[in-house]
Amino acid sequence: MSDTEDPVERSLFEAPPMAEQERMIEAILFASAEPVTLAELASRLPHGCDPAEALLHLRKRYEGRGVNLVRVGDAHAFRTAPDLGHLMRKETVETRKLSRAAIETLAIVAYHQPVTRAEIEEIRGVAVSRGTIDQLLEMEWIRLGRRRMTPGRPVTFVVTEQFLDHFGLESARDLPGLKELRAAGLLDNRPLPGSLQKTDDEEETVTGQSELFED
Amino acid sequence: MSDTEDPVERSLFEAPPMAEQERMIEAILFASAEPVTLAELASRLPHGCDPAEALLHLRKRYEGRGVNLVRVGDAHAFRTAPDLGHLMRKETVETRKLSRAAIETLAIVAYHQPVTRAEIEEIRGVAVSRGTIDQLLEMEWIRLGRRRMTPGRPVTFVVTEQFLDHFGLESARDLPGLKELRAAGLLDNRPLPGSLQKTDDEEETVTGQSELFED
Amino acid sequence: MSDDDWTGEERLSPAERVTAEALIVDVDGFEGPLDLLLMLSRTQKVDLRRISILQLADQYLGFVEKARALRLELAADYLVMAAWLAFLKSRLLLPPDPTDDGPSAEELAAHLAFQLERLQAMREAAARLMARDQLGRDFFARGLPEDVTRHRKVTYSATLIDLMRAYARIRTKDEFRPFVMDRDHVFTMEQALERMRDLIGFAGDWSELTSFLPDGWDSNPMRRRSSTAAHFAAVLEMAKRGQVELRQGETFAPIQLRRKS
Repeated sequence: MSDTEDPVERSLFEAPPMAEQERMIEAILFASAEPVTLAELASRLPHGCDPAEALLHLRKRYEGRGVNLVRVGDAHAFRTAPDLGHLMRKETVETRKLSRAAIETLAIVAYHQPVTRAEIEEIRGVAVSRGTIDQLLEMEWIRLGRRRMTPGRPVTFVVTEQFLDHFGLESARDLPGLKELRAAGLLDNRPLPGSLQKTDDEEETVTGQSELFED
Repeated sequence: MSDTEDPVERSLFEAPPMAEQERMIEAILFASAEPVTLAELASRLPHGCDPAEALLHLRKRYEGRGVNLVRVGDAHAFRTAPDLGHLMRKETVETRKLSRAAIETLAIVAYHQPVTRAEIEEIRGVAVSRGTIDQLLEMEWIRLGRRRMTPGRPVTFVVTEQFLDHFGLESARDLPGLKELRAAGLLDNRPLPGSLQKTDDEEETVTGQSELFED
Repeated sequence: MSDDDWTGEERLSPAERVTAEALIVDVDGFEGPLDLLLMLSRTQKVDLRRISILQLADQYLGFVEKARALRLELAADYLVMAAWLAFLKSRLLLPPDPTDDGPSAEELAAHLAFQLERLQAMREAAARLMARDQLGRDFFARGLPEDVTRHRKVTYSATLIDLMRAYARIRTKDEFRPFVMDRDHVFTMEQALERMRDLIGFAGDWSELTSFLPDGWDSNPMRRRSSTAAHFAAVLEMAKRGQVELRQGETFAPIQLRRKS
């Protein structure tokens, strides 16, 4: 690598001025794919250079800059200043509305957990697509619970801590029942007076699920 | 491009001081091997920053250093000083050797852009092989430009930002000898007298090379 | 290649000999007739703008002759150029024909000179371009780029209210289902699906949907309707899954199905 091994050449060529040595090291460290050791620097610089001293100057020059000269083991490299690390992350935030299928599925899991896919479909009265379940799993709002001890041992779904966090709930049991939903005016389709009894029954079913909650 | 359009927002968030903006840009450009556009910089800096001005300061700061701030089209990048290339033998990447046909085709695209294949062939007096164009496209030194609004709507070729980056050009206007060639009429598309393609070509002569440069 | 072909060589200048050899040794090395013309034009040792097209035409035709004598195969475009140059040469030598309204011989010659000059200019531009400092050879990009990590954060706008509304919607829908209280006379699609799943294994041939209805569900009209509807929905679902094939001769004709092989 070095072309100045020869003692005759050594005396013939004087080492470049320190400012120039600094420039050279700056370029080498910049272009190198790995941190560069002092020995490697010495071998790549013209004969008579003092890379250790040039490094000191260079380090000082980059103090407080957007990039710093850092030591990595016994090698040297440029690195982004630690306080600017956030600039290296590009965050794009997208807000999407959860689809109706997803929110309904999520609601059923929350109120009926642990619940199987077949049960979700029965309650919704429509098939639940794999994609909907996957989306909720990926968002970490639902997760797999214990397998149901029935033939076929179907998997069950339960809501997660993240779900509770997101919706500001202590536990899924805190979800209001139907009666409360109605009292809060969340049920626009008020049932006929005659069927009120029925509603309570259903609510029973809901609260009845609570024994099955996994906590 | 700028995110400081809104006077209300401008007053709400104060931009970091210029020295800090400079540091941030320094960090972003150092971290990237590819040139970063002004728009990209603006989107990554805090609200209210003026990357164009910060770049001016930064460019000055790196003048004469081992690493320089260079402009490539709309983008900016740090590159090692050309006079220090000999120190970087280790980093040198062997580029595929281009054929004479490829080099000439590249030059014709650069100086005559946007240029159709037929025009390249007319200038070289020989058919351009598919492979030559493909090779240049693959290297991302040329790309497709707008279709020419002449019968058949032929595709045109223009050089890319990678081309400018590779040859250290700020823009296609900085191609060596461009002005002289234009003054000498050597970039004109002069048709063979009495030839049938006269009308199309005349139209091209009118629009001319310089106006069609895409920048 | 006989020795005779080389005897004339003594009369050529060194430059001409070089081009002659270039032609003879490597006629394929020329990138077309224009390239050959450019090469030949250099032997005139004048600025391309003052080149004698007449002389150039002679040189070109001479070379084509020579190539023929050497039985070198020249591509068609070289011969087309030769023919065109022969035509141009005759036009340049003859007095202009006043009845000809096409371009003059001088215009054609000037155009050829322009083409040569332009090609030459592009060659020089290409050489200057390649002589520039190049990225990765003379100057370098950051060797250790720190990749920007891209986080795409997707937030969903679902609120607790949305969740509760959704649940309420589902539950109240149940409340209004007229058959809920009358399960005795309702055959559900799930039940039908389960039955069909077992039965379809035997239905290799087309058979009518009604033949699959369960015993005891055909007397009461309500039960018949319910089981028919449930089974119809079930086979539609199975057809969707690709388990059965359905057909119907015409509107209101019996629906037939068979297992899909």
